[in-house]
Amino acid sequence: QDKGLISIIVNDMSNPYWQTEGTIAERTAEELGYDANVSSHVGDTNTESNQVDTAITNGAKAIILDPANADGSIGAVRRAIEAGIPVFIINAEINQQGLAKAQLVSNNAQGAALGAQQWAMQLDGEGSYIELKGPPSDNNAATRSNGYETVLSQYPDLSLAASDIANWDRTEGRNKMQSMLRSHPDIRGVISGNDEMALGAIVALKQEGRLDDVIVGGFDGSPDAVDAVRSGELAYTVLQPVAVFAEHAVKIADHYINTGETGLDSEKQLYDCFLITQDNVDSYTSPFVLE
Amino acid sequence: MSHHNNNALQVEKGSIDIVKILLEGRAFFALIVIIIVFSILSPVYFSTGNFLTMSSHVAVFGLLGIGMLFVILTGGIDLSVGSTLALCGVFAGMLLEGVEIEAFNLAFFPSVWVVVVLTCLLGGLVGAINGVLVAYFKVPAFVATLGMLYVARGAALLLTDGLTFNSLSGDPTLGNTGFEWLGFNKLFGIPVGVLILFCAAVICMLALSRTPFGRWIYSTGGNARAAELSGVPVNRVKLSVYIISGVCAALAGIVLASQLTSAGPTAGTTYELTAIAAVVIGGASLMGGRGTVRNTLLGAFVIGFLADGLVIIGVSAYWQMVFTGSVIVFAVMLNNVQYSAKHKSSQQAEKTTESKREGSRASAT
Amino acid sequence: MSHHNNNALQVEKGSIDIVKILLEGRAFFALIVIIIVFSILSPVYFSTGNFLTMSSHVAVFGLLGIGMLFVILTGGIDLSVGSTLALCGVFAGMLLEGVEIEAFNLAFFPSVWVVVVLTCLLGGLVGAINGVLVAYFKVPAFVATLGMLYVARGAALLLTDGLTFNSLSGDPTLGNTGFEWLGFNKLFGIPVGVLILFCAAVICMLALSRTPFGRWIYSTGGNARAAELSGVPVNRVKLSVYIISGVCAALAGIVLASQLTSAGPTAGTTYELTAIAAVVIGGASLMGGRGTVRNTLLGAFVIGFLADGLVIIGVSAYWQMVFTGSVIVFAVMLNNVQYSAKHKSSQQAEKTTESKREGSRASAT
Amino acid sequence: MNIDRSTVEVAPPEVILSARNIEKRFGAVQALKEVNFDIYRGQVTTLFGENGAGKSTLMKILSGVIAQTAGEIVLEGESVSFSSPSDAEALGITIIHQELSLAPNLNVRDNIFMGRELTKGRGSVDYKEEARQAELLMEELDEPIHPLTLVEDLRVGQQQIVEIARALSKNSRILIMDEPTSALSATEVETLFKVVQDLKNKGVSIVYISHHLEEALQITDHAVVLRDGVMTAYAPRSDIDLQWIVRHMVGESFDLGSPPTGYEQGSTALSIQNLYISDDKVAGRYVVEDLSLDVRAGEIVCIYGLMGAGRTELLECVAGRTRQSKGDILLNSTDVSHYNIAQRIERGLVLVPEDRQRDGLVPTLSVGRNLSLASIHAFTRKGLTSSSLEAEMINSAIDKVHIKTDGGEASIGSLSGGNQQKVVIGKMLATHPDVIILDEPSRGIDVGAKAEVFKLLSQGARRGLAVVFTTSEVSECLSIPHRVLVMSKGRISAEFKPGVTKDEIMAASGESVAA
Ligand SMILES: Nc1ncnc2c1ncn2[C@@H]1O[C@H](COP(=O)(O)OP(=O)(O)OP(=O)(O)O)[C@@H](O)[C@H]1O
Ligand SMILES: Nc1ncnc2c1ncn2[C@@H]1O[C@H](COP(=O)(O)OP(=O)(O)OP(=O)(O)O)[C@@H](O)[C@H]1O
Ligand SMILES: [Mg+2]
Ligand SMILES: [Mg+2]
Repeated sequence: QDKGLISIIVNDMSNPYWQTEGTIAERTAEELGYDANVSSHVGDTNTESNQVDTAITNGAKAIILDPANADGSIGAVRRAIEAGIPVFIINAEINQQGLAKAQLVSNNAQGAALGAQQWAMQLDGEGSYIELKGPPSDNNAATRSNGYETVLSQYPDLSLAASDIANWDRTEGRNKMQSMLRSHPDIRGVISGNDEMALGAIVALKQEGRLDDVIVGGFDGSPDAVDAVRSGELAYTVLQPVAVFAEHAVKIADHYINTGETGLDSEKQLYDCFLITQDNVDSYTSPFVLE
Repeated sequence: MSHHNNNALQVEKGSIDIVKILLEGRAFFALIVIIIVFSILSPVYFSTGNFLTMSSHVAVFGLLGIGMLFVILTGGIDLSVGSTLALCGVFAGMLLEGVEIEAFNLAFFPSVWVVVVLTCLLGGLVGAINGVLVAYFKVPAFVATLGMLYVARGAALLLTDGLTFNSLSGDPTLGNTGFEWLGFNKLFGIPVGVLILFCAAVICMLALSRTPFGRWIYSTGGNARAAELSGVPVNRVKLSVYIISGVCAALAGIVLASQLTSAGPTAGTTYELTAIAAVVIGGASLMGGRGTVRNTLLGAFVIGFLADGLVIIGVSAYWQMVFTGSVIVFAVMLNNVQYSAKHKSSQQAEKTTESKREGSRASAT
Repeated sequence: MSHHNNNALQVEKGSIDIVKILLEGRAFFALIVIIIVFSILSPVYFSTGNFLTMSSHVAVFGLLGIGMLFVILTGGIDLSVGSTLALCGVFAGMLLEGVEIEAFNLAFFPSVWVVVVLTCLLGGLVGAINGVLVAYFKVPAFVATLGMLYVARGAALLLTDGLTFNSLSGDPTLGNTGFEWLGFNKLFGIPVGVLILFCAAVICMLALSRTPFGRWIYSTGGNARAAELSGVPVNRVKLSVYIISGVCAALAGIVLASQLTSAGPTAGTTYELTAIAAVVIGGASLMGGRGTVRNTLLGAFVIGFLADGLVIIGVSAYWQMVFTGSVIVFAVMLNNVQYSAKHKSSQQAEKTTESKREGSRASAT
Repeated sequence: MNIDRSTVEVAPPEVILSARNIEKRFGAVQALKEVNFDIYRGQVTTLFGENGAGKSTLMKILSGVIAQTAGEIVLEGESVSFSSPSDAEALGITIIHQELSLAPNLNVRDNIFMGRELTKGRGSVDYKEEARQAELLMEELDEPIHPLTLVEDLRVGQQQIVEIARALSKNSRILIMDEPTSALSATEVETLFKVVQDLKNKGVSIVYISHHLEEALQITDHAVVLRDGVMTAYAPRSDIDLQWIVRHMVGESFDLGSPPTGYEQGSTALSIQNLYISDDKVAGRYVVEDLSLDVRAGEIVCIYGLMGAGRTELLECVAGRTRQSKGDILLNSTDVSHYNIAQRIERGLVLVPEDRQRDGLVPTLSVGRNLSLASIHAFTRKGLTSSSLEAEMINSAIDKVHIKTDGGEASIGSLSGGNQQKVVIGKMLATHPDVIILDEPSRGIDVGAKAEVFKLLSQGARRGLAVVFTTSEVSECLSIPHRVLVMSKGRISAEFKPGVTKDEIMAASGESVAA
């Protein structure tokens, strides 16, 4: 283990999605003979920039960063670059090109479209629905929400009854779903920005005994969600190939450290998302891996 | 002020004049206003079904609030309830998924009731640590429980490695089913969670108004030195209120987990603030010695019914925050108004104040 | 506790015996221990570079802590600093991106200094609202600022619609450049943020130890009624400490925004707890009347150096929480030990705390 | 208004400040009714009255702390009105409050100049100058306290001196002293009176309030008596004596009683053997040294001593708040040294603490609940308190100790000092103790209340209760006790029988025999 340190900074280790991201990156790094140091900023740009600083102090060879905020993280990245440490962005992009050596992100827009189409199809393109959104401070929330809209706007008979922000959180998803069910008992579908909120909504629907006639769609492809798909409670979820790009990121970093270049044609690399429905659910072998 | 005691007395005299009791509740007006406003703004708000749903949301905060009340009555504060809730939640989840003991490589699946008991014990233990720090090591309550806020959360995350337990339904063959029943089913048309809240409330109400222990709590919060000289075991009282708060947090954790049919280590973040808000809206004094279970419940309902109401009428998430904040402040200002309205009590208040200030200077020696 | 005023005295006497001063600092031992431990665990920890980096991280908490100290000295508390920081941050961001006034459809781009001043004014305004609620409407500080915690956060989100400002660098042609300089550059090798912290610290130190205002603050916290009877404008004092706290939060917001070269509405969540922890680790009493700027700074450094140290040696995020929590508690217990070493003062400390409870309870009624 | 005849004869000297038909009501309570009150230039006017008579209220009005409901204040001819204490101070009126108003966390200097800082250039406080002046004041009151000592490190008495020093530092022309000596030793009082004399000579007018009647008589030039907010009598010094004051204060005249007799004292109830209590400040020093004392059932023992004699320490140790470093405490010949407070109360040993506000009362509880606090188990059935039983015991307690209150639900703050003291005593008597020890039971309460308290104690003694109480007033030693012990420097320096004279007692206490 003498090839130096790779600092891996992910969003929130207490969320299966980012945990997979962190652990896979860590494993890959160690397989390649680096020390790996995983920390999580829980979406706080200040914590993030502190962790970047400590990475600099630690003289990391490279930083694998899942940015806390598309705009807010730029400063931290720049500081790392100025300190001569290559930064490789994963999962979510930053709104500035030419800083990071590479940005490996799942194609949220494509994923959202994928999900929306599946969902609309299962709804036969009609009925009123509710949307659960993530925090606007996270621009994936916006991307996905827009992705949904662009697709769903093509279905005139689909009407958005209500939408609310549930901060990616299951408890909030449930509580808000229950309340919105009051004001909109006639909905036929719920489309959610991520799996946690979708699972919360499912609980609410179960409690009201509405789960059978309401179609819920998620996003992320987290193990919990996949179980729900398997049991038929969740119509589908969109798998982000986090395992894949987490691994690639480290490999590219390694390549860059050795050769001085990433070997990529462009900085931004989009990874397409996959749909997980009951049909292909069994090929979901390990967390966030679809064989 | 004296007002409070009157309430207490009402209860003791076993007066069942509900209206009177409610009217005496500090937070009552705020609650009424909220219900009226939202019933006007939304046709669906005013319905049994909705009230039941909202109540089941309130259950969690209510339980935390009651525990918090005990601590606040003694002049302390417990910032760790949110984390304790999470820790106990995942602990329960872990037990339900079964514990392997490698040594004898046998797995054992405690039945739901065992789980509930063990979880409450854990909650009590966490509380006991707070209590010992505060009562015996004289660490300021704010600090001790602030530390526990981090420690308990960290423990919860370590316990689950950050993951969420989903399979809480148990397995008939293992005889540990029935957990979801807690959060899901209804008895006599009332969500179990709400029933648990009310049982807890009634027990605590009795404990506070009808037992020596209750009297000890109020006197400890009122004037610890005097209480001690009157033979009140002040330190033990302090210790036990934190234990109670811990157990309530555990119960809240169980209810929440069963309602969500899953237990995650990040549940209950910042709930401590909501719980404290409930207690204070209920007219309790953060300096200790004043406050009742009933008013704390009203406080919890104010917060819960407001939050849900805002969602129902579709107010944006941001405005929800603004409203919540303002209501907390206004509800408490309302109390002040009530006080000064009640000439007698307010005036006595002043005088008590007077004497207390004398007290304070005296003890400055 | 008597200890504290001794410190104050040192300053008054203009004693410049650094070592002595530091040794008197409550948090000093904790800090030393932390530095030693991490220097052993990691070769990179003990280096000027790293200390400067860590200090620039501390700057934010330090500023919040100093503001918080003023409030706590009067026996109050300010839970809204985290939200105020965010609100002021995005406000500054908004100004730097330029404000259009539709009416005259002209856009105007205030220069950095104007922005800084306006932002501090906003911070002061938020603080003033807290202050008025506490001093004149007699709303308990905890409640008033808890409400503001939600309101200010909501306002920040509404202001930005949840988005983040990141073009703070300004535009030479508009003459509003130089903002990032605040957070990025160094003067005499020291990050500007740290310099701002120390300027603020020195000013506040002088204000507390040399001006009548300072004595008013200590006496208000020590015995509000006595202070009032001796002609101290207690209400104005209370009002002003919240304003100061607001302004400090604004400064912290500016420093943070400039360090991150971006201003987001969710910044500073739960920083209020960290700030309070810093003050308490610095040996201040939450009952008011005791505490110094220097020790508060030490407290902030303890927290900052610990947090960064844990990241540097690569402790898992979960263990970081556990450690942070424990250190907060132990640092404060350390104080108690120091006290009881001085048996007398410890006994007094206890006594006065009691009394202060009563005193302040009075004011809470 | 039934003004005493004597007013008509005397032509009083020049009036500097006078209150005209002052009314004050606190909500329902009418604290002052049509009070007319004059202060004479360069002379001492003393205000006598029971607890709750309205003395402090009147003074607070004259010094701008609170505003009158009706009536006017006339200063040197023209009518004035104050919106704050500072206004009054601007006109040269200063008050020493009954309740100490000091910030414990600040040092003596800061307390003296709190709110009126001396500044030197650019608004920074001139600490040197302040310290110098503070030092001078302390010398004047010959209490050599360093200006930088924290107030909380001073005993009550010294704090009261600081309070006085602060008032003097304002060198105003009218000085109001509301019970300035309640915690002062006889010697300290002497010094204070010297200072008062100087002030008089300087032409300062003084209003003086005290429950130590003899003491007050030493310096007063005019006596005014308040009763239930009405001024019942005025007379110049020449026409008055103790009886006169007492008569107007409480209607009938009476004495503090005499040792109860006509019954057999029982066996030894409380026995203290070679007790040592170490000083928590000076290591190796003892505040109580090798002290032994036996008290028999039905016996009343009084402990006299100066401030700092160690009586409070002794009593608090006997009650179990603090632990002795050597020696035994036997209650009915069982050793209770290792019992905690609760256990000692159970076994019949109770303490009525020195400071009722700090150690006696729970302000947030009603009068009734304060009374029942120490004996909750007496009305607990199957783990639940019975409100009927409690009400019973509260009411019996209320009329056993004659507390003037509108029922058990009244708030503690609505009681006058004397009645509050009775609540504390009643609380402890309700536990049916064998031994009751009281620390300064008469501090801050009026002669009427004092007499009633002593009557209670002798009644208790007749029923076989062993009573020990401390006092700083010699006159009280000559009332009900069967035995008078004098304590000084932590030891019992002398023991007397009822026949003793005041001078003997004061001599034994190492106090300069005075007036
Ligand atoms: N702030 C207040 N609010 C209500 N009632 C009050 C207040 N202050 C005093 N009182 C009432 O006014 C009356 C006079 O009180 P005051 O303190 O003047 O009596 P006092 O003569 O000073 O008694 P003491 O000798 O014990 O000091 C009492 O009945 C008291 O209860
Ligand atoms: N509040 C206090 N702070 C500091 N020292 C005190 C305090 N009270 C008493 N002491 C010290 O303890 C010893 C006993 O004083 P104390 O006043 O308790 O004796 P006492 O005989 O009870 O006098 P009194 O009861 O009249 O106040 C003295 O050395 C005194 O200086
Ligand atoms: Mg008085
Ligand atoms: Mg004493």
